[in-house]
Amino acid sequence: MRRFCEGGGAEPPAANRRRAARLDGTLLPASHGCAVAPGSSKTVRGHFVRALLLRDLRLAVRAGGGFGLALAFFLIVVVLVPFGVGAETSILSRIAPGILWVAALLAALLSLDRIFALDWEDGALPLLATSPLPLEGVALAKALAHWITTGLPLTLAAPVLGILLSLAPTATSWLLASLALGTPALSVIGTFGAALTVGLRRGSLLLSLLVLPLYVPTLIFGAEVVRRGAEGLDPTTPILLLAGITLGCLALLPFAAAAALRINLR
Amino acid sequence: MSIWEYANPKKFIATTGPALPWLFGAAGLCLSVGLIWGFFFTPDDFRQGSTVKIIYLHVPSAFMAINIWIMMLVTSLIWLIRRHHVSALAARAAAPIGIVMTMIALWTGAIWGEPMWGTWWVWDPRLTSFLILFLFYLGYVALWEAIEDPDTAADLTSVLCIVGSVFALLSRYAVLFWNQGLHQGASLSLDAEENVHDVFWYPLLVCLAGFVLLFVALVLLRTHTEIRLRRMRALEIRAARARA
Amino acid sequence: MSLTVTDLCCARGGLPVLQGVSFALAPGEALILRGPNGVGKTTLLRTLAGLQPPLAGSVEMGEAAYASHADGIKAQLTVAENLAFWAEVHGVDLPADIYETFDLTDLRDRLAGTLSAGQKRRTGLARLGVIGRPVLLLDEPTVSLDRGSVRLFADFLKERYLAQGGIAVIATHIDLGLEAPELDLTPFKAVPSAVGGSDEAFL
Amino acid sequence: MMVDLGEYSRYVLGAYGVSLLLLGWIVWVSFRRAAKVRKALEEVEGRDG
Repeated sequence: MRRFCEGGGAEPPAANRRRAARLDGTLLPASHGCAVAPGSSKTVRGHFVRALLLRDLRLAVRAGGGFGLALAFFLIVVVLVPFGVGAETSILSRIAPGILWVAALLAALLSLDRIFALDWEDGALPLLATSPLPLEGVALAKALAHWITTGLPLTLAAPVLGILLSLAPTATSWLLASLALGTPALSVIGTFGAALTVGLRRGSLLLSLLVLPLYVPTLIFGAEVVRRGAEGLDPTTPILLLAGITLGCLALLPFAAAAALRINLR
Repeated sequence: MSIWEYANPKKFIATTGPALPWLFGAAGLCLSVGLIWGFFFTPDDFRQGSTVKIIYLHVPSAFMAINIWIMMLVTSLIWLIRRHHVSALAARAAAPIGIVMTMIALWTGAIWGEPMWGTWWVWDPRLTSFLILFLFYLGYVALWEAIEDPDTAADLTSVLCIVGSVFALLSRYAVLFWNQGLHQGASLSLDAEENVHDVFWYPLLVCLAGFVLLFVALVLLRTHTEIRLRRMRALEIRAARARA
Repeated sequence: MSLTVTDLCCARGGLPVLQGVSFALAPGEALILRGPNGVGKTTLLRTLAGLQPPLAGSVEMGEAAYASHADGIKAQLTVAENLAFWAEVHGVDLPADIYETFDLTDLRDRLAGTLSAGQKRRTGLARLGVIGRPVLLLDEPTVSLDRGSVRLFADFLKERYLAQGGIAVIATHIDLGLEAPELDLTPFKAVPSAVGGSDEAFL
Repeated sequence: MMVDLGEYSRYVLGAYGVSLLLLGWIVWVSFRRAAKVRKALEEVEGRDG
């Protein structure tokens, strides 16, 4: 779907109106945002994406709350559940896998609308769109930055919170595995949702409505892995399906997110 | 005259306009015949008793709920590739009808199951996938409403529809995996050996035809409205620019 | 690599705004876009940058760098970090004398958030200097700059940029003191009955 | 002629009632909106031509 510019100068945008209509910025970008910037001194290497990722991580740390926000929310939700459900450990341990996964999902959802909002407000997005860094790379870098600031800490903190909900000890390793495999999907899907709603005024509420249904498969398989782990059953099927979904999202959704960004930048 | 000629909004209204009353008439006829036939003239099912009569609403509405989303997917693809406005507006017009059909499918599904399952709602895979489809519809309509520029809205909702369809399919099988079904087998599936008994079958087909005709009529009517709204907006912008 | 625009027609919000815009710039030349607000200066620059598709006409040019007054400088990063980031994204090395040229030497390690509007704008312009694209598309680059900084910007553009064969298209209301040709876009304003743009199908 | 629905009559009537209500509502809303927009368009066309 990406059109690479053939050498020489940047290919001029479509000559006549008919082609202009088809080549507009929806899926096929015109001359800008070419992956291979013709004539530029450096060929394309992954270092652009790394540059954006490192910058976002530095911003998250400097702005503070980058790492802590999702963790705090995760802790609060997990602590609140026993107050609502009661302290009966047998009940808690049965629902622990689901609660941990739903809390992780909501914590990831919390910080989605900040992904593109900062770059949109200070005008960095059009600059990134006209740089050699393809928008797909931008979407991937943003998803990775979101995962490192929210997905990763959640995964590492989950076992500790599992104890709060008296999660069966055999399930802890499966909890770690399922969250480690599932949270990247949450970040990439979330980045797609953020790209869709980047320009909108009250976009964050809409973002949750758009993204939550997309989280259903990951949630079902993720929680199922932990539940089977807790009951000593064999969780290979759900964990394979979970990994499959995550890999599919990582491979395809950056293109959808880039298309949405291109539309919003028009 | 190729089919793409119909993409011109004015020509689209001109050609499909006169067909509307006929479509509504045919839909009304099929619906009333089908429902009355199914309601009054079919015997009770030995197991389910008279609740089997709900089949005449549940199956067509469930059938429509899925196919309206597929229609929206096709029109979104047409819009993204051929940039024809009528197809994007038709997708926008179809979504609310899809919501109503999904609500009917959910409502009748819950009521139909109540006597047998003993509760109003049970997390049966088929009913649950309709609940998820309902959420997708809500997100789709909400995105349309949230964006002012009609072109951007059409593009973004098309991308959402495409991605949403993939995830709807994923959810369908995730839900199947998650809870072994209590739902009755596919009453209309062609391969099912024990199909719906003939006497229930014909009224069901008539009802189905009624639902399809009603949808086509409604979506045409609503697409005309969307086209007129868009024309109004274009006229007002042009007038404003001419004055400026 | 020159910049040639032939018979360009661009739209905003579904209606054509400009039509039949044609001009050519050889390396080393600049062009000032004039015209009242809303005539389509920003739309033209965004179309040239490729951020939005033209309705008709064509543009031949080298790589373009688009910059509006929102210059994408992050407040929590220092000036050095901002410039280093953009250098790495564009795959070029940070020119050593960039701080002297833009009189940012003492601001080097200050957080961009603590800079004054003028200093922030100079950092934005330094960013353009860093990425070194053959064509610069600048939308009101000297907004909120005092006279001194405007002259500094004009000097930079003349010596460090146009002299090395760069091309610049600048939309501005302020007199930059550049002896560059000016193009008033008012004659290219699309007539109300102009065709093109997505609303045309409905009118 | 009223068919005997047995003890499930509440359910069947409930299902039919709500479904026909919903169908009726979407048809009514669509017609009302179509008329309102058609009138508004004629008015705008009159003014802006």
